Amino acid sequence: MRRVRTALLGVIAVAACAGLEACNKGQPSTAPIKSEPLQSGEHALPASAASPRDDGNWVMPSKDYAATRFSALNQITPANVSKLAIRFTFSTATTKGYEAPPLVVNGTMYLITPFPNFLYALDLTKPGAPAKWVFKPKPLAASQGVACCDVVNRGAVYDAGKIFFNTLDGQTIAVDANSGQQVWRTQLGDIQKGETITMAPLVAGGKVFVGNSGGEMGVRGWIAALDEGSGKLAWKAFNTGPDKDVLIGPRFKPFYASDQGKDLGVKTWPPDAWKIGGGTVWGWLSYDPETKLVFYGVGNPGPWNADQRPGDNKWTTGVFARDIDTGQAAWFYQTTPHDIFDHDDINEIILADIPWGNGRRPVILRPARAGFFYVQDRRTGQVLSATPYGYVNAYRGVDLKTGAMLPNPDKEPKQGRVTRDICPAAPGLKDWNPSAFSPLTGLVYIPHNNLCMDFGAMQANYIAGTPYVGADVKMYAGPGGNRGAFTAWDPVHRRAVWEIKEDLPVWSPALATGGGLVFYGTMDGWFKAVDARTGRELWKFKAGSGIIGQPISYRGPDGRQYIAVVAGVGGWAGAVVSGKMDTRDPTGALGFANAVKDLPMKTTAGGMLYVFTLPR
Amino acid sequence: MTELERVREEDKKLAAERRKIARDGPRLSGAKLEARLERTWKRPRGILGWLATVDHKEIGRRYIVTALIFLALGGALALLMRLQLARPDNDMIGASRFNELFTMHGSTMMFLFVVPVMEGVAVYIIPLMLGTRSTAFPRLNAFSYYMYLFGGLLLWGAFAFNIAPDIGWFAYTPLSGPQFSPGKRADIWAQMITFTEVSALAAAVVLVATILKTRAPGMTLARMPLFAWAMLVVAIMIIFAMPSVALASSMLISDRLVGTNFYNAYEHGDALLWQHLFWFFGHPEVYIIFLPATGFVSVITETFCRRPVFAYPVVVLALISTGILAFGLWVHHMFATGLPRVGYSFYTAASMTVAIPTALQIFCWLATMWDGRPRFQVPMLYVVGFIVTFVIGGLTGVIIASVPLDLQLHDTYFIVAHFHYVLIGGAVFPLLGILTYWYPKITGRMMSETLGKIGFWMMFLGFQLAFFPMHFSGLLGMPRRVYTYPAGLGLELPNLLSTVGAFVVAAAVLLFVINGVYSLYRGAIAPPNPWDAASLEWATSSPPPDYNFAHIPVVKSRTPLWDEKGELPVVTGLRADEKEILLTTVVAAAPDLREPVPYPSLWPFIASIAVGIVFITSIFSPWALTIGLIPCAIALTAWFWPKELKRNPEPVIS
Amino acid sequence: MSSRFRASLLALGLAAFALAACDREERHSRSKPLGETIPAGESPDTIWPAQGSPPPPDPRAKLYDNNAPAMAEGQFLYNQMNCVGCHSHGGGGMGPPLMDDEWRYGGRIDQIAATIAEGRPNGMPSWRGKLTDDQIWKLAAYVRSLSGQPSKDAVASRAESMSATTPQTLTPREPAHTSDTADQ
Amino acid sequence: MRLRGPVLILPLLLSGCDYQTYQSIFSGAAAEVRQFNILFVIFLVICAIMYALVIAFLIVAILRRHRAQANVVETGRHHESDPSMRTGLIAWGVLVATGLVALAIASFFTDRSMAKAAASEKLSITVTANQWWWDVQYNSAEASKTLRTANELHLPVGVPVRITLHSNDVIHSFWVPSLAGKQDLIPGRETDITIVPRQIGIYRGQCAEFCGTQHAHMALVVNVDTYADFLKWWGHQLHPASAPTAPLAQAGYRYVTTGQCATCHSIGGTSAGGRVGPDLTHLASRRTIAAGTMPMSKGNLYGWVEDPQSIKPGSRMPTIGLEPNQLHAVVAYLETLK
Repeated sequence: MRRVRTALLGVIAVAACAGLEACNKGQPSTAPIKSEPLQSGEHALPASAASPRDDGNWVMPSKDYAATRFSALNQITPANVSKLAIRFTFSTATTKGYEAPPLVVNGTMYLITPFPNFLYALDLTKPGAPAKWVFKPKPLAASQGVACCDVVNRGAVYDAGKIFFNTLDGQTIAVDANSGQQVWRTQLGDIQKGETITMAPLVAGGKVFVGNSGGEMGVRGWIAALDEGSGKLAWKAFNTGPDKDVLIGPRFKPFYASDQGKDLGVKTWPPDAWKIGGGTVWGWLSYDPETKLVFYGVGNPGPWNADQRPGDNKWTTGVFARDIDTGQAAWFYQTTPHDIFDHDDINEIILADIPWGNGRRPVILRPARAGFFYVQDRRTGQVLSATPYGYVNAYRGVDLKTGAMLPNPDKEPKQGRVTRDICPAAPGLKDWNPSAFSPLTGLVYIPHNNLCMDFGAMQANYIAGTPYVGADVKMYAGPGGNRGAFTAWDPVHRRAVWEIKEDLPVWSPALATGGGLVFYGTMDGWFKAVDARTGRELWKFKAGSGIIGQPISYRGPDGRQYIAVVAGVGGWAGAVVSGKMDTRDPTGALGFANAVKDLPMKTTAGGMLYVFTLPR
Repeated sequence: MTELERVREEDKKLAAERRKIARDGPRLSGAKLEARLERTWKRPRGILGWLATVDHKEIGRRYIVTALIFLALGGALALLMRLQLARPDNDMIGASRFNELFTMHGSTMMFLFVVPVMEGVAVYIIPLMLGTRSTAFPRLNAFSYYMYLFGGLLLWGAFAFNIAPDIGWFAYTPLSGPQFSPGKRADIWAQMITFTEVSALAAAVVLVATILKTRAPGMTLARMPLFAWAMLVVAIMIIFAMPSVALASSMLISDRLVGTNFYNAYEHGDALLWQHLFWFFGHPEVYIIFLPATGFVSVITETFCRRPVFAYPVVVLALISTGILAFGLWVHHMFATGLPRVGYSFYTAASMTVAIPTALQIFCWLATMWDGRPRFQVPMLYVVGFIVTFVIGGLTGVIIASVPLDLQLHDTYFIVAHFHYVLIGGAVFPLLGILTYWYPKITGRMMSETLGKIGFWMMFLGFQLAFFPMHFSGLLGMPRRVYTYPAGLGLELPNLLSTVGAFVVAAAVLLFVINGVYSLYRGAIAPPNPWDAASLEWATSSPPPDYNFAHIPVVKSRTPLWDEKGELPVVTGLRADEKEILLTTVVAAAPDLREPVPYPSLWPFIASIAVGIVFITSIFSPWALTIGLIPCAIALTAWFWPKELKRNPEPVIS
Repeated sequence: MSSRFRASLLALGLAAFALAACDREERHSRSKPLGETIPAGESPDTIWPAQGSPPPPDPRAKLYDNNAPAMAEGQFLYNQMNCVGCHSHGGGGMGPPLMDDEWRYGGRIDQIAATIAEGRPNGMPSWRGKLTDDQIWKLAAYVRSLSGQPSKDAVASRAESMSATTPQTLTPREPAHTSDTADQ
Repeated sequence: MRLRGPVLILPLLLSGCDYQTYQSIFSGAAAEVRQFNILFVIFLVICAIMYALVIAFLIVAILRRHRAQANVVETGRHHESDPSMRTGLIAWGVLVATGLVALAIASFFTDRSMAKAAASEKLSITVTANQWWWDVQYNSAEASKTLRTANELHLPVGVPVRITLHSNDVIHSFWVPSLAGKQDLIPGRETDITIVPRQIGIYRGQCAEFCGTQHAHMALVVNVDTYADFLKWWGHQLHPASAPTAPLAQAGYRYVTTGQCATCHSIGGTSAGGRVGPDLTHLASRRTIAAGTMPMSKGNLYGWVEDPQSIKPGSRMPTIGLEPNQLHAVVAYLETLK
């Protein structure tokens, strides 16, 4: 019955937002659309400064500062991909959610595991890639008690001979890439307040950028810049509170009026609520060397029960652009003021130049969690277009004049009564798992889910170090019955070129290669290669556990192109398996258990590296 | 032998058979008839006989006695509550204990005393008043008493086991829901409701069938006594009101037992659903209590003013219109729940309108007194007390019918004063009057007049002392159901007066009971018609024999005993060797059918035990409904098992 | 005579035939805290070397275990003290599930109370000093009801919230095993 | 038409002693209650007249034949009643009907005018009822001016205020007799009430719908002040709690913000952020403790913090069993929360 009603609602939503200019040609078609590839002149290209030529290595999770996740190697092509075969495997001896990519630097592969965050160095020059050394940071065991959505780690970064990574108990560590000896270690987060760190750092301009996690624990979000050499704190910007804490000064020029004003980080919160108001930075950062601006998204305001925090709750669920050296904010855009559905806005930010008029305009492409694909001007944050890339009924659209997100009033949760059928659900139309952008096709390949939820708000009681949520949630498949999808999105014409329906939510990041292929994994363990232009599935491999890790492509010591991915189900979606949960409780794992009740039957926990290549 | 001869042969055999039947009439009358009837209608001796009785008089007596016991128990709780409320910030009784007390007091008085006692009096008197030997469905009548008894035992048993309900007699959700009433307290209350409303429905069906079908020949609807009219309207109201609370309490039990979401606001259930269903039953319930009392007042006024009640048709129409209007004004209990105000003004108007029929009835009683020659014996005193007290209650009722006034007065002691005025003033005073009036009919002895008068004045003055100050504690801002109140709000004096008054009322009730018990043994032997009344129940001896009337009387006017000075005309021909009553047509009461009357049987008792077990065990497990239904089915099948049908040779009496 | 004694005397006098008060419903609003705090480090069912035997059960167990008002209060505390954030309605999440029969640190009420008070290494916070003993024991009583341990007559069928697990009045009883198939 | 005078005498006469009417319905301190007084008097007068008629008819009916009581028992037909009685019945019926219609219309118009007053409110407050205390939130267009307090309201005189009513658990009823009629707080529903206080003063209200064990101790105090005092009060309440200076109070501060108290209570400017219990930022500036159970005083604070279960059994405030020195420290700190 629920499906029929949601379908009906979908139709109404489409009709309702037909009037608004903001939601234009409407929903992505369900069947893959066949269309010829776009000529290069017509489509977007990654920002040149932020995407240097591919040297065959993979030194940071996003591949480059423009977050393209595109490898130029083209030895593996749609023609020969069917013969792709496994080269070697390696078990990381952990069974939690593995969200990180393997890093490859000049013949050595580095693996950073979820808690207890081991760092392996594998020698790719020797057959079977034996481990050269293992670095064990030994994070506090108690930090597992304050990690809301599985004790994951989203990746390490290599720069100038050192490997930088974060541990769950809030430390940032630099390790010498060759010897595996610790260079420096800085304690940033405090687990007693509920802070953990799960994000992959960004290393740029001689600094290491790290943010905290704990939006569900009532922490106060911040981003810190550490000096790359010594690990000492260069600057630290909070995401709530007075302007001096948020490093907002004369340079700050937000495009829209609603973001302008003094001390909005205090004025848009009830008294003291901003001290426990969330706004964490646990997602992806991008850096534009040209304008020396670092871009990052800010997490959800706490608690989920929005009645307890009237006001716009600045600066949560929005995008900041900051100067890399001083940390001063250049601009900010709030995607969902007074967020009511836990739609953190921390998704990846792809720097690109799109054809505009007769020239090209520097923009950022953002498949945001609230369900809209944002194209915004990189210099000012102005929203050029915001188009839903999946089924959305929680919002009526984005008003381009004021930049405001127009909520759907009858989906607004009220304390004391369950609001039903909110789409997209709390994890959003796409959660943290980043998409890939191929300069060949100009398309953004979005691995996302298709979930709706029932949401019941209640009073949340703040006790430091314990969850500060105040909501009961139950998630279930959205319209169409498929819980996930893999969509190729054309940012210029603002429409889906093709889309593959997946039964389970697609929680793995995407990889695009120069050979015209796109790789992604499914939560029940299939590692798939599809044609970048047509979306036809060309090759797939059944891994031992669900895949939520970032696949990478690198040139091995023998000059051949290798594809590597680590299979270890977990994260928020896979907590049912990695957290050994009891699926009889639909509200488990903040409601995700109800959506993936069948996952424990389809995959077990694991943590195995798989490396593929073409046979000789 | 041709067909014709065979039929004629058969007729001859039938006529011979018919002649052999003993039948009351010229051939069999007087002492021989009464002995024969006595043998037919008496029930087996001993405990099993006691349990198997179907005699409406015995069941009526049990109803009245059980109800009076519950009145005493409920009254004792009231005294405890008044002791706790005598002084501000009193800690004599703890909060949760006090909540149990007022819940038990309210539930006992409303469900275990006042409705059953009215049904008990009706079940006892109506057959006698209508001139018939038994009620219709006598076994159902027995079943209804046992269900009532088990309901009372369940509630008071729980009180003994210290798991008494503490959620109020109205049990608003979500307080009575699974989260805020842990344990089985609220389930027991809800199951007591199931027991008492099954009992009330059964008794109502019995009364309707008896009133409509078994009246003495000639007693057309226009000649039926006003008490019978009152009970007819009440019975029909019960049939429409009780299912509403049955539905509400069953939904509460299923919410509490198997986690359905009828009243769970989160899952789009609604706390107000309970209030609507409960008060749709609740307001008719208070008229179910009041209308029998109007019947009592009509009977007493007629007898003691020595003339029929003035404007009989107006009183009957007033009864019927009160019965109908009562269903249209339940939302005046919910004026503070934030429903749309336009809707409220409709219910204000409805609540005002329902006062008109009652006002007319009061005028008619006063006119009867004006035109008659009133004798102020104890029952008549209670009628005067009724008029003085009830009209105050009625008028405060009109006051709180107005939305702006009710928003201030709702759930304060002003309301407690109002409903005690209309319930005690309106129902208990006439009840005490009618018990004194029909005491000689039930026991054959007169209650002492002096004790009665002292009792009346103690009751009347005690009542005013107890409940009039409550108007002021309400106006001074004292909410209902509080186990204590702070000093300094001016509530000290009214509460102290109420406590003293309560004890005076208790003494008056005690005096009435003493008078009742004393007169049982030492009361003067009652003459056949001690009050020189007009209705048929005084046409037989006191206490009446098992078969009530040797010959079924014929009625020619509204006041048969006054008009047929000498000998009541009778109709004969009912069998004496079989239990049989005469059914008459509904409107004209023309003789219609002979109805065999069921014999005493244990099955109603066994069926009520089986149903009782299902109800009680279904508090603890949903399987009780499935497994428990088997014994019920067996008991009911056995109960309705048809006796082998002897071909009845009786032609219809022409 | 303290007021509590006078009140119970009156109630007893009133209900002359009071039989065994049904302890399942006994409401003790603890005015005085009970005895010493929870013994530290009550170890779960384990090896008792040299024919040793487990210590006698804590005297408070029978006051809270299987007691309806205690479990109702425990349900309120479970939601308001944010246990629901990690264990949700028994299904688990950040914390292990509490509705199955596996109890890493023991499933008896005193063992659960010890776990709540002491905390456990892998992230269970220690509530000693943050909650009173009475509250900890009420929480432990409610936690046992998540896996259907107490009798069906004492548990609440649902809460006034979104319906989650099947009503506790219908969940089959799963005897607690002190076992640990999770790897931490 | 200030009719409060005569109406007040009625209760005075009967209850006789000196009493504070600050929870009485008649103190007429708000517009709505004045209209209530007028309507109540109209109803009272008309009902009293009808009652007098009935009693007069009764007395006459009793005395009329009583004197000429013939001792012989005279039975027989007596049905034809004189026609004047029949006209009396009709007249009585018409009189009752018109009286009731008049009252219904008066009530309808009073109700309408009260509803009209509700339309133009300037101040918005949200009251959330919990089992056995009131969580009060003053809403403001600018979020940082939102004020959370408990069990006590300050209202500016003459300014219509709209109170939005929620409940976190069972049905309660918000009732301040001197200011307005009661309105239920129902879980899952949003009801509201508008008050236009007319007279400066202190008024007491109480929960009027049975809500469980401590229904009797769920009171609230409403202070009606001048608009200037009201703004001064709101501004002061917005300040976080000032850090204590005395050593004993500082020990109390440490215990309160790290011990059991912080789990349920919140104190502005400290790490205590619990919402289960009332907000204590300016506890000492309130007039009562524990939702009107006891007036605010040092002794009562001691009694309440030391053993709340014996004062308000069944309340969610547990008896912690503090040692004497901790108790002194905690009470010393609570006293500083002015």
